[in-house]
Amino acid sequence: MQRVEGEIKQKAHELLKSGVVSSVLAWKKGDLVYDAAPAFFKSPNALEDMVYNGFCCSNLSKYLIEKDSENEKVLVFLKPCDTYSLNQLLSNHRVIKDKIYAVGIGCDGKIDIEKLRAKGVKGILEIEEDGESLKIQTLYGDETCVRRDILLEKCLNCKGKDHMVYDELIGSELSEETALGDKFSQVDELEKMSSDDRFEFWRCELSKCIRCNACRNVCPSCTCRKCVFDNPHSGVNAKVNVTDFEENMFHIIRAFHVAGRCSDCGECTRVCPQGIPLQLLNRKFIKDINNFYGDFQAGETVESRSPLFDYNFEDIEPNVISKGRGIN
Amino acid sequence: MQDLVKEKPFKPLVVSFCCNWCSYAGADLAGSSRLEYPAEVKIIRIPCSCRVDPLFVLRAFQRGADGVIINGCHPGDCHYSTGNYYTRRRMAMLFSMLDFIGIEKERTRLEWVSAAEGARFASVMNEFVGELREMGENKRLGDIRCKE
Amino acid sequence: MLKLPVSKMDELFSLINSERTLYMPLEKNSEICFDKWSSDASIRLDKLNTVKSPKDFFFPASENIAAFKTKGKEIIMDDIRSEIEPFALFGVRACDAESFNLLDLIFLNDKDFVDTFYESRRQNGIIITTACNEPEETCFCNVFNIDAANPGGDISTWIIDDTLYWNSLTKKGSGLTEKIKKMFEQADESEIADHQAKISGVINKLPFKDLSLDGFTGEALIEKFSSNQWEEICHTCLSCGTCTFICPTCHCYDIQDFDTGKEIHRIKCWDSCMYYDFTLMAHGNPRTSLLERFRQRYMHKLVYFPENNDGAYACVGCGRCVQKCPISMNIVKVAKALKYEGMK
Amino acid sequence: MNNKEALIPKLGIITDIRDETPDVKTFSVTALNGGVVFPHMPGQCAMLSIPGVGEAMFSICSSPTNKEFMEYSIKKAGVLTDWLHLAEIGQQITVRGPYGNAFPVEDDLKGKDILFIAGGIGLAPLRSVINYVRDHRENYGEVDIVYGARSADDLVFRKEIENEWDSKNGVKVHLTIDREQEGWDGNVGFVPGFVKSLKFTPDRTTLVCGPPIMIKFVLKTLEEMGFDSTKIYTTMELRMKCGIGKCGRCNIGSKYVCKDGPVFRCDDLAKLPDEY
Repeated sequence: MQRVEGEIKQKAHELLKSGVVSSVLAWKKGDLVYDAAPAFFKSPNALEDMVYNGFCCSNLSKYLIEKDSENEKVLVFLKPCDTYSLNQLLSNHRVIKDKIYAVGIGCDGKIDIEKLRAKGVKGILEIEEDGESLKIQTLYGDETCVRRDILLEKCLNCKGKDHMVYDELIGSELSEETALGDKFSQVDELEKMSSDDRFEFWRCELSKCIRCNACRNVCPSCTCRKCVFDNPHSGVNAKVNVTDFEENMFHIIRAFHVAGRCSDCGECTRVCPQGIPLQLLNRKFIKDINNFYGDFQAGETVESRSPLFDYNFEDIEPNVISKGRGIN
Repeated sequence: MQDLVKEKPFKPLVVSFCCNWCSYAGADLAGSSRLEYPAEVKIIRIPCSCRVDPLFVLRAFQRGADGVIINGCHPGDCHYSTGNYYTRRRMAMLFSMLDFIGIEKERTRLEWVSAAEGARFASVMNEFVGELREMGENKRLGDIRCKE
Repeated sequence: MLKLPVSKMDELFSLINSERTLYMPLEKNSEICFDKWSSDASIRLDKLNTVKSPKDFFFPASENIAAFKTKGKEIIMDDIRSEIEPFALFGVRACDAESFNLLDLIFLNDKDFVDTFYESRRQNGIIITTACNEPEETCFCNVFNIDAANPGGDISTWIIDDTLYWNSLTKKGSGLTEKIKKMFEQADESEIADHQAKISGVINKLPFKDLSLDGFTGEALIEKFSSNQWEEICHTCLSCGTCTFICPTCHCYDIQDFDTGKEIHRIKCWDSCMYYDFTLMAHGNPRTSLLERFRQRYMHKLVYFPENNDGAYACVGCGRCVQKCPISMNIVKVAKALKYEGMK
Repeated sequence: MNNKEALIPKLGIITDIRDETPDVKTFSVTALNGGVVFPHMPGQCAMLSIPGVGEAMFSICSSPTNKEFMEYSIKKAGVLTDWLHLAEIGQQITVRGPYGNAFPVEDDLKGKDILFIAGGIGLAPLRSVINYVRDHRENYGEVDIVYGARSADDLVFRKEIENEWDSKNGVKVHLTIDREQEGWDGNVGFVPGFVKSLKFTPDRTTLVCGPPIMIKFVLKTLEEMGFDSTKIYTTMELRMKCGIGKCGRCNIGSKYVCKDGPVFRCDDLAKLPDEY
């Protein structure tokens, strides 16, 4: 990983200095071992603070939206799954490819610090990645942990090590598919539950929502200039969820508005401060799209057309669903 | 004494979105043909079934609807050629999601009713209201503030 | 000072609960937050900070402040205020307890405009704090002279091995203690000294313990405001409201009307200065850019608030934003980036 | 209900509506049983609302000497103001206030020669002061009012200006409009230039209100003319929700417009960040 970081820095340095790009979008070292933050670097000197490690989990393609209005070219480093988002943005014309120099970088799964905390590890000072195991130094003694156990939810259902769009690749040999199995397994499980149990499950989860909008704002498919939830004339622009209905509505609509464009990057689940498995809502849509209209992976190609902007004469009738025949 | 006072029969409130070019005329025909359908069906005229935003459906439930039905032109007959095909996909997605969240799926429906099908309009409404009557009140997707 | 074996804590909770509704950190739906205690609840006093701060017990995320009915040109205003039942919060950390004092500065200090909704909750709530046995790496309460080993509130407690130590700090606290006194034995303050020293030892090893806010004063307002550091640090902010809503000291609110079809509820609810519509007016917006909104939040906490409140910062170092910001931007990074602006 | 709670409004009733210009109307409001809803000082504001439509801050443009009713001159600009423009006499309305500080009519302004400079709807907040000064004429020196608008039709309170203010009690009014217009024989030109041409002596205490861009240029002109910024007052407006300095949105630096303002002395304003 350190070798890759070195190569990435070198590439950034080279392109900034030669003027091919005017800024670099990558991760900046924080104060703690795990708090690397996405950042734009504008001068070669600033690159000293750049990092790439197991905690650089943000999907940087979100920041490319509307960058096209600026008269500059941005170098961006994208992990394999992030390239799906970029492709999706390109196909929606929210990003212009000419303004971007995309370097695909290898990824062997990113670590979820919350999962580590949930294991009862407190006062995390240092984390050393040693192959499959992690050595953790804390204020209260040393701990070890199996890397796979604390990978981010999105990495457990890795879409693979191939980059969908790039100008150049660095360290792609590092990539390792970490997928543990079927990404729809949790959706399947919920579908098998009774309607009452499912309702109960989602009430428990969605009632935790504090309506911080992090899931919406981080989503690389949420690209409207003005969101319906921010429009005072839409009638649904509440600042906080006052009732159960508002909790349900916000999350149904949030997921619906990106259905067919969601590449399942899992950022929504990652950023939720309350740990709501929001990705499940998006995956339900993905699963339905696959079932009803044929397999589709958003962002696989730039040319692909979102299934919800398309139709077939023989499409399934919604009543088949509402009358409870023939799905699942 | 109290036992003798009969409970009021449940009258489900239904919001029926009707396409201007077909089912709205269908509803009209049902009326002028003196076909009966429940008065609790509230019709909202829309330019095309495709105009129905999923938020409309949710808002209807919020404001106390017990069921929402969207009526459009038969596939192939859309006034705007293809609007109803998109509706079909969208609503399939939405209904499936509502089911996934645990909202009774029988509360939502999409029907194709042409301008000539007054009888069909009335029978679809009767059937839908009948089903809802058996299911009872919408408790899962209403807004508590809009109740009482 | 009083003490009680930890094994009798359930009995204590049940007794307190019979006096007033008791809330404490509980695990529910895989979330740990302050909730109503019951004998079968899963108590999580080991969790340092709940994700949501307990500020919503005094300043709820939303509350109805008035209801109106309209009839033609007539407006009928309904009295919808309900009595607040007495309650107690157990297991509040030193930082969160201090945050209530900061909220008091906003909602209670201006005698002409006391927020009576807040006031009545504050009057009816008793805060029982618990010392932090295991501070996290994200904690920096010491920067604001808050002592995690010696928390404030109405009553402070320490859980040391098998013993709970209990010390009333205010009249309100003594009032409650008086009613449940029979459960306790007398203890001496020296019994907790070693434990306090141990906590202080950990605090001395925290990564942010040396964070300095020197220079964040009204005198440097213009320099800090016009710093070119802002652009760099705000650039990747998502302008979500996570930091605002989990922050124990953020107190900005919105007033909105909701038409239920029968009446109109006037709702006072949390708002975030990170949102575009926060300052939006019919004729325009004085803060159109992300930079201006981002700057507002931190300037408010680190410069404007202390200028208006005798130097008190609107931060208690609880570390929630350090843990939860989706992009790992936080007040520590901002304070460090702006440290030298306007410094003489 | 606790009547001390600042966020709970009182009820008022619209007793009169006057058209001032095509997009400005003046509303007279009284308490339900007559009289003003609450006493105020010139420059202070009140929160008006129609439940379900919106709540917004408006300056009270009637003078405190008027104990019968309060007046608000409101320009059609957003959701609430559009609604109010369609309202009829007898409409009830919720009112809370008074909020903010006032022009120092009882101290700094007393005994001084006063210059009022206003543009467009900016005359509304000053009207309260002007009428207060006229009602206590003996306490103040010379009074000049410079007022400009886009066109003659956009001059608010025109009847009052011509019939009651101008050339009475030693009050002089100087009107200007932005562009030539048929039937207008007064000055044509923007307010800052007009102020300059009138050659006021810089010992005047000045009260300025108008669109932000006008205020900016007027202040520059006054500075050039040698006016002392400690004797210039202006009044600000930003988005407000609570009106009591708590909701956190109307601040300029550490000052809240609703509580520390809306009236600011220009030297104080200069010390604040330029974010308004």
